[in-house]
Amino acid sequence: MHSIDTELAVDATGVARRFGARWVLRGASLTLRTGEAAGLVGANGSGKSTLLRILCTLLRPTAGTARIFGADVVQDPDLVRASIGFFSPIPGVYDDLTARENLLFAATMLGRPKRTADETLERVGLTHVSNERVRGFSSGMLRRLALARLLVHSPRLLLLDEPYNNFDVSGIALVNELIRETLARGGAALVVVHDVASAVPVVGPWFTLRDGIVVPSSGIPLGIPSPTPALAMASAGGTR
Amino acid sequence: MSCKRLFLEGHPVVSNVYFVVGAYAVSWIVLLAYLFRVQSLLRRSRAALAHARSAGGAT
Amino acid sequence: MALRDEWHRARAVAWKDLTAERRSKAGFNAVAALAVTILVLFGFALGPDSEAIRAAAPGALWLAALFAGVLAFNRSYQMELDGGALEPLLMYPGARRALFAGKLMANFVFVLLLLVIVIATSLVLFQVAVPPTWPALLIVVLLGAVGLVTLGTFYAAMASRSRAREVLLPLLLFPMLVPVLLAAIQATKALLVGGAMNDAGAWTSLLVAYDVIFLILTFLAFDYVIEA
Amino acid sequence: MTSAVANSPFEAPKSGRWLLFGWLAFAYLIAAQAISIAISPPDRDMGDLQKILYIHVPAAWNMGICYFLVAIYSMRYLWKRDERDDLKAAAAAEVGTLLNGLTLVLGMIWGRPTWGVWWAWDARLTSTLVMFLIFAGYLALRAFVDEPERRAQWSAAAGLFGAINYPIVYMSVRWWRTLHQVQSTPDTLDPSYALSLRLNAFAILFIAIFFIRRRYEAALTERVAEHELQAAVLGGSSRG
Repeated sequence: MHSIDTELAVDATGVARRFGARWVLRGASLTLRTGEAAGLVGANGSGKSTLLRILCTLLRPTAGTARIFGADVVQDPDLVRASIGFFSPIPGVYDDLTARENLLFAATMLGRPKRTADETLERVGLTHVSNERVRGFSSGMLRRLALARLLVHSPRLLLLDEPYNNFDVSGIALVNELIRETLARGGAALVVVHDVASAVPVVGPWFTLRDGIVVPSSGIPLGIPSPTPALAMASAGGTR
Repeated sequence: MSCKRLFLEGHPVVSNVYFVVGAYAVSWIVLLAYLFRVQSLLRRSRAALAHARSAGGAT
Repeated sequence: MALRDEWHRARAVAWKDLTAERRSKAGFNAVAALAVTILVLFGFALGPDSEAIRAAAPGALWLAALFAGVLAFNRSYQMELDGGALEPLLMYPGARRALFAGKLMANFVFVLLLLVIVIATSLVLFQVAVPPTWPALLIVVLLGAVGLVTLGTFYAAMASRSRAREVLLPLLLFPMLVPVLLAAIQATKALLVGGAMNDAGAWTSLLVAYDVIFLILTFLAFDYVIEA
Repeated sequence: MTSAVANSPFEAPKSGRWLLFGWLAFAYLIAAQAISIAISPPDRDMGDLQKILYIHVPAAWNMGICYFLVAIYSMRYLWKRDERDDLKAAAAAEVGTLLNGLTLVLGMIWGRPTWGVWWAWDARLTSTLVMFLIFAGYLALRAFVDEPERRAQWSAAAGLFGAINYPIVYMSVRWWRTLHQVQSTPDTLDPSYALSLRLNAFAILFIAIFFIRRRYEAALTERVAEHELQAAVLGGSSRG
């Protein structure tokens, strides 16, 4: 049963999580193959962020198991952390460091060369403010910096929590580019969204989190017509 | 009896039966108070368990 | 190889903490001012008698460093929690002990600077002369700082993420630090205001033993404390 | 009934013969105290005061045993991650702190007529006080952390460190004292005194064992109740 299957990027079974007396997840199960970018929707407080946090080892499940590329999130958190990138709505950068310093710190912690930090700053369009302290940045700029950290990491599995928030059109395009690149590398992505329209070009299949349980959605939620997610299918065979 | 060595030189032997009675009273109060505390904790958690089992049977 | 990676990570964390601390105006200066204030208050508490003040100087300076240092230990994690930076920090691959080592180094530098200021101030305020054996004093200060910082950084990882963090850290930390404080104060006293040299030697070996024991233990236990 | 048990990773504890054990322990304590008061003649210098030591010294010894248990169970928890070890450590710590407080209070009551002061900065007294503060901090930590797993991990570390610190605290305080004055210690014992001390030491030991067991029973029952409530919410699925 527990043989390691690297085809499965995410393999979660019966994941439950309680905060105090409140049950946020009640046995959510979800599988995600490499080359897939799944979208996850649900009402406020339905447990989407909690599920992502469990998958990226920041929270322990109260019950149930979850594996990332075959590695258990509770038993082998080190293996899991090496292969995932988590994009949270909170940028999590240091106010008193400059943009470049923040990114250099991330690069060092991830074991990437310093030059990737500068290249990535260029890519997310923050070069002109790279030596300014982050304290005065707008929320969109902070999000770009957090996205840059993810680009430096270039993980196999992306766990994106509301990735389109506070982004302008070019920011949204950056997020979608990141997802496409990851899929093309044989990775996968799990995207929690409210802004379904922005995700439609790259995301599919879709799931809904309701009453603490994951249910597959037929087509794109919210009544938007469903184009075939061509990229997901094209890169599905590209697994190493 | 060696404990006399701890005794300060020249300190008069006071009537100390009150201290002895006080010490025993304090010990018994502490032990019994803890006993009651633990017993009431146990009662409360058993009630919680009974409640959980009835909830489990209901669903 | 892995150890070198960990060293790079630890160094990056320490550098990041110290840079942020240096740039935030409220940081070190405020804490140092607090330490000096505590020293002045000790002066009032111990009365104008210069003999009594001189005798109490070693205790006063270590306690001032401790009270001010506790603020630094909590700040060290508060900085991560404020901007939501703890999550990305915990998600970097590799062993968590590198994070602990980094925070430990940053706090060590912080407390050491604090001690320099506190000692300089007490030399003036408490009318203590610099002893001819000042290299020995330096060793005592270094060892004492290691002791404070090791358990301080460790317990702050728990206390800063609990309810009632302001009171919990001193409550957990101060009784645990009794041996370090006693040893550091007594050794400093022996060196500053006289006393047999071998006294300072015995206390220094106690400091070394304490530092080694708790450095090893905290590095082993940090994983359990930072996760979940 | 059996299905209810399966919903928790461990069974609800049964009191079994422990209630009888408790009655016997208290009966034995009364008997031990009566015997020791009857057989020991009033001390030449202290009069009846030494009778305080029949509780004070056994409480101090058993406090040490409790703290030793905290260290053992904390270590076992970190090693095996069995929640029950955490609850055992917590029970031992609470009873240890109780005996620690009793030791301090009785020491003061004894010290006042003997030394003429309620408190002296004697090595034994001081290190006992420091241990009381360390474990008061341990209990405060448990009270201020709600999440069971986090609480277990943190208090295991704190309990282990506290217990390990005991010899270091004692040694440092003793050095601190001996630099000023030579400590006086009793070296010979009157036979009736030694017998009484031993009788009462076992009495307090049995009481302590009973208390730890009862406290552990209460905590474990509470956890089982929480687990079963969790299983009920998850629709009878077991944690396995």
